[in-house]
Amino acid sequence: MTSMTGTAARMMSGFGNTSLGRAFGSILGKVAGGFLVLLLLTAIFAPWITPFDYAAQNLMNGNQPPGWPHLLGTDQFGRDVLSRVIYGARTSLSVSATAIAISITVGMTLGAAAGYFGGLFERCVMTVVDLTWSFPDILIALIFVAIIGPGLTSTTFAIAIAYLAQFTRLTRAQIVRLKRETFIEATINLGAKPHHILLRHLLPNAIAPVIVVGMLAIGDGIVLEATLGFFGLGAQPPTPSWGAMMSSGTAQLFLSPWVIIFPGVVVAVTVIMVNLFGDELIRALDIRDRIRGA
Amino acid sequence: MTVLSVRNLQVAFGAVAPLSGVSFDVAKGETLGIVGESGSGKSLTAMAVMGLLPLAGGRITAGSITFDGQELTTLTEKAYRRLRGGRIGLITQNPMTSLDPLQCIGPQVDAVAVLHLGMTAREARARTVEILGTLRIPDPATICDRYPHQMSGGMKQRIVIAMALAADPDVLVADEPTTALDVTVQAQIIRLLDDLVKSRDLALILITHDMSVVAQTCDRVVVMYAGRAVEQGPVGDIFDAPQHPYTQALIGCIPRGLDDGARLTGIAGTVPTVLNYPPGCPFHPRCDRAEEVCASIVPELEPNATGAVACHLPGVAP
Amino acid sequence: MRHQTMTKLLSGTALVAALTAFVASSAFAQEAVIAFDAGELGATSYDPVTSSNLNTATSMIYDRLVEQDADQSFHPHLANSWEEASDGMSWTFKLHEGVTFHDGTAFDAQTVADWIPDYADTENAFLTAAIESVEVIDPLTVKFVMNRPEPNLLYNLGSAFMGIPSQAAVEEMGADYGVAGAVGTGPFKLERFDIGLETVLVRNDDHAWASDLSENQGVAHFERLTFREIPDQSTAFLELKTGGVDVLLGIPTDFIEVLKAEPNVTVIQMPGTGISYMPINVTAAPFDDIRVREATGLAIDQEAIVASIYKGVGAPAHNFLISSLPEATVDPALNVTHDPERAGALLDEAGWTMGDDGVRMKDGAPLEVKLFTQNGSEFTVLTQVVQAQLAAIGMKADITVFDSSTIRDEYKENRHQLAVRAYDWNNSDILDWFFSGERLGYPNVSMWNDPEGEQLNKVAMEGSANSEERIANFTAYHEYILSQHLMVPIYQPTTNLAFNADRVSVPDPVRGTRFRSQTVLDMKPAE
Amino acid sequence: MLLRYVFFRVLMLIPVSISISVVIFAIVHLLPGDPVDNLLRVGSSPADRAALVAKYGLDQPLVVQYVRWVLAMFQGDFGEAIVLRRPVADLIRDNLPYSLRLGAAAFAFSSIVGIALGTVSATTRNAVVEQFVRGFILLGSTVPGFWLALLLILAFAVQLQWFPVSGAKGWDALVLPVLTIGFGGVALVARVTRVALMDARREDFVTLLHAKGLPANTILFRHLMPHAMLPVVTILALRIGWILGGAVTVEFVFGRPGLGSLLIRALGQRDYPVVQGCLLMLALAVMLGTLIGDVAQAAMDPRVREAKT
Repeated sequence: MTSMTGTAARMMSGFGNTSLGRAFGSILGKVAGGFLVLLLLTAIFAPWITPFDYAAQNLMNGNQPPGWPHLLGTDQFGRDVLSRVIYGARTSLSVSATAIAISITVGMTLGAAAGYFGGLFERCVMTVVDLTWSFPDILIALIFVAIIGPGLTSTTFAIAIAYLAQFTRLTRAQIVRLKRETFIEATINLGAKPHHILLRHLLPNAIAPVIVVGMLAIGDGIVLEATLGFFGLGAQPPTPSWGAMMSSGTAQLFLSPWVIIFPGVVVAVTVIMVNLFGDELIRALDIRDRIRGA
Repeated sequence: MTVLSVRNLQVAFGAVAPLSGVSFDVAKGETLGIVGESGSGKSLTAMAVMGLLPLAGGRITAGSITFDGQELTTLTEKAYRRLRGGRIGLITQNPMTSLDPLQCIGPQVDAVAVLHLGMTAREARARTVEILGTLRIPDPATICDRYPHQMSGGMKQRIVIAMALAADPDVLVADEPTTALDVTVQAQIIRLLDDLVKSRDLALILITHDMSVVAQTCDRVVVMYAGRAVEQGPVGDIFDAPQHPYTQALIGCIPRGLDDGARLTGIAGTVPTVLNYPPGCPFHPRCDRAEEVCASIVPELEPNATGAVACHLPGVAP
Repeated sequence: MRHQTMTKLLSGTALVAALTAFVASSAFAQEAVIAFDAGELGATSYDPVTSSNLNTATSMIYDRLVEQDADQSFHPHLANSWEEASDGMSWTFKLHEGVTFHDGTAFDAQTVADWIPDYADTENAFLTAAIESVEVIDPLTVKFVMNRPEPNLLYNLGSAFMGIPSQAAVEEMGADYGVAGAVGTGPFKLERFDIGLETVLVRNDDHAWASDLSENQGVAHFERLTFREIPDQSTAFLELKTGGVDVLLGIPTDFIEVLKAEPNVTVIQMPGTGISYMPINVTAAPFDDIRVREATGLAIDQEAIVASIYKGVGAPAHNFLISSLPEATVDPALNVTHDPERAGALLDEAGWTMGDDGVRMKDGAPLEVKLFTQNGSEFTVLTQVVQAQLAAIGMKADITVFDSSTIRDEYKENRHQLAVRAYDWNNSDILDWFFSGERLGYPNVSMWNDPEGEQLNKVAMEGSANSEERIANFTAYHEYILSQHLMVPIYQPTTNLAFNADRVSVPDPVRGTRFRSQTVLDMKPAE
Repeated sequence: MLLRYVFFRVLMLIPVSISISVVIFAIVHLLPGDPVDNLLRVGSSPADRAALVAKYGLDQPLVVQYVRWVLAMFQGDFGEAIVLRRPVADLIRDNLPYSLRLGAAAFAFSSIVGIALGTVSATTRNAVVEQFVRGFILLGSTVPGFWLALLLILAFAVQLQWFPVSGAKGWDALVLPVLTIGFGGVALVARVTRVALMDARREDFVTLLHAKGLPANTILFRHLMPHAMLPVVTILALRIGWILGGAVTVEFVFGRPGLGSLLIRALGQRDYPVVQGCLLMLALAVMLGTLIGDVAQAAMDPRVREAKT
């Protein structure tokens, strides 16, 4: 939870209130932003707002269709689907957001270094990055989880690695572009040290597009977590995650579709909202040109 | 004889009207200068004449443009297309980016003659080579197979001019044709345009921010400020006895002796943007002559002896 | 409400499907499409001698010397009769007369003599390890000379890995045998094998040597069988529903309910050949205390599990062997049954007292254990119920889900405490496999190495001269294992198949230990 | 000049391939577990196990195993699958055609439809059409493949019965898998095309093209599309790895063989030679894709051509 709110806070502080305000400005932005804020609050306060214990089984009350008191029905263990969907928000969002935060941090470092220093170093980094970028993310994630073992931590790292290339490419493109700009040339000519130039001048200028792309990638991360869940990896039972719920036994789809459909719909809606808000943010920040650079 | 005439032109982008009340005529063999700082609406005027405002999302809301007796503002896009490139040519500001970088020079120029003169590819190429030759481009036949990025800015601007001339137009609109070029090249291009006007009996609308260029080449001039024509008339009269304080300021900025096209940095204050045009005379916040009336009533363009001026308090500077 | 709409929607479609199926069945009545059990997908060869993974279609191509029935009894097939020497050191088989391979070559005693040595140096060598040599007595009589008594010989001979291939074909095709072609004496011939996709078999019109497990002693009723590989259960179900597949093998328990709701689908349940269970690592505290192990077993409510998550399909398991094996009949006191009160008492006795939060404590440490399992809902569903039942006696179990290869590494590294596993094997030698001190870690997940156990193992594995002795010895070994509380038996699944009754009919009950050629011979196109 | 560039790039593949082979070998042997347990069946003894380990050389130091693998590969021998018991080359040969067929069809589908949709949405003045395409693009990147596959089966195979539920025989069995993969692909290509076209339209030279009096369609197809295709080609070329190996879930749901399924099966059983062979193949395909992408860029853009030669 801390990691997730932390990420959110970092994302918010990345750009001024005005641009964020502008992203909220349009109707679409308002709807999407409102939804995401609500979702975030739901995730943070999940333990207090779930109507039932997400793990409490009642085998004799399994596969109940939506109704009262189980608004979204129960799964085959008799667990409350609504409570699990709410709690799942916590798992899915924190895994995806943490993964993307790691991905951004490492990707920006690599990309900035590659873009700044250039030469053989850049060539090596970019070859590796392009290779991972071209490799199916699901394969990368599956192999990685197989190597370091199951669990949410490894899922997080697997997603982080799968999306690393994106941020490295983006940051590098930003740095290469900025390096050509006059004020940086001037600073270099004045004899400033490389790390100083990178940290003080280049990175702050490159950060906004990376953050926005990162926000969009959180949506992809949620989908990848769901796909890992399809292979039975990811959140360890009985901890609910949307992905794990969506793939909890295919027979469920025909027996008690609500167990699978509700988390699926929540994933779809969340990813759409993330994308809409990201688009609005891009518009508000006017950084489309820079995002395209990678 | 007047070939193109603009009357009381008004342009709007959505609810904002960045251009209003612009009128001028241009005749064959004549060069009309439109001068002003960036943001004054001079490029918009060019776009309006070319019928290209919809590309940028703008439209003409009032006034008329007549070309060769034909009303252009009500013309269909298809009919307009026949004029564009055919009878009215455009030269844009930045030759670096005004050619398609993925195509060779030849076909880009050829297309005009093929389209407007109905030539075959072979004929069009011969014409291209000929025109490039007249523009003093060395080895024109080989140039046709080169790509834009392989050429210098001045050379590219000549190719843009060649494209504008390819269909033998009556009017040439040149939007800051020299701004992006080296000083020495600037002079060459201006001289070239000047020659073309004379040799081909062209009507040239030369849009610039550079009063010295105007003084050098134009027959008549329109001075624009914040989307309005503030003064116009024959170049000699305007330079000898500018009536509008803005014109006076512009002329005052020309460095004496050195013909290097100094930027208009000499006027205090900033050009208002289209979103915050001041009420009354748009120049009044920067005008040392301004009185109460200037802040409330927009001055109309009033004809005088040889031209017209839009000022409540016109007159030669003390 | 939602559920009902869904069902209505589906049954409307089923009508359409049934109509389509009806039209189709009159045109292609002589063909049937069978989907493999998801557990036997990915076979890369039809060579029984060298393969490590064979599917059901293998049993259609090859015949075996003997067949085993669901009650574990053995029946003649290519061998009409057999005799075991009283000391167990030799076996004599009388072979069926007039049997020919698909390539026209004859099956006789020499075939058997040439075939058995082929197993040497393969991954399947253990099947024939006890056979010293094979002697041809006459063209229809063959004698296996043993290097030790092997009461399990018939079981091995009935295995799919001991289908008998044509020696001529094996020689001719060399390394390509099993992929480019496969030649046996079975009721069907291999026509095409698209690895990972499907296998097409055509009828062997010469086949007249069915075992007595089939009613039909002649050729098969179907001219053509297509076996398809469909990994996803919902896809397989939808194929059956839409008429793309006629028979589904190996349906997971949770799909039975779905299938039974379909009007044209009939489900057959066969006695299963495996057990789901929870091994306990006896070397990992707190399970080094036998009282804690016993309490763990008493926590599991097998009956409730069968009734709830398995909807009454299959049977509770109270000891380690499937109930059709004679060795499964043990002293009733040793069977593991649900008794949470006694579990609580045992834990109290062992020093684990109930804490305020429902987790037991001892010396300030809570009773928290690791519960491992494999990915796949057949494991994770059961494991979550087990977790809840353990919580009821004050044991907090944390689940970790591994893939099947990684989890073996965890066992070998002795990082586990409890695990939920399953095995599929219809012979009591499974006890040796999972509890022999020679295989600590994996497969001996219980990490149990006990002198008395090893002694009983040795007697059961090698000290039995005949079947009766073997049963007695294995029962004793089994009972001792149960007394040590090394694992908790949970569930005996059934083996299920479903078929489209508009297209085909499958005899119920299915004879044999699983769906194989003996059943396919009796399978008919629907009237 | 282009030829020299291609030659240079191909030459570069050699050191890269060797480094990749090291990485792949390391990754595969970092995986916990080993293949031998998957060969053992009830009744085999620990001695049998040791014999198998020795037979496949798994008791040798990793360096020795690596060198053996690479040396064999130089002789065109990908090795013998341990669990799947076939030559790795045969297994790849059996599975590759399915991946190629699906991949090529999905590639064609997502390129054609994606470019068309992207173009329509970038050029249309109709807000409804634009919003529809935008919604489609969003949805395409939102729905996990296994879900989409099931939904398509329920709609087109169960309800409408237009296509078979699963399998890989005949063109009609290809439609739903292609749609499943293509949906995401179309979204990606349409998004890139749309943005690239809108960017191209803002370029200065476009004003001049209009000023030449060229019809809008000529400008779009003769001048704007070539520009818009530059990023599209790059993206598509980089997706070759996805097309060959990324169809795992689709192959699973539709019961299709393929490289992705082979890889996942082998990975699950720790069938080292197969995993190594498949990964190496995929890596080579990816590098080839990058190469094709770069060459295509150079062929399409004279500036790139010059910068690189």
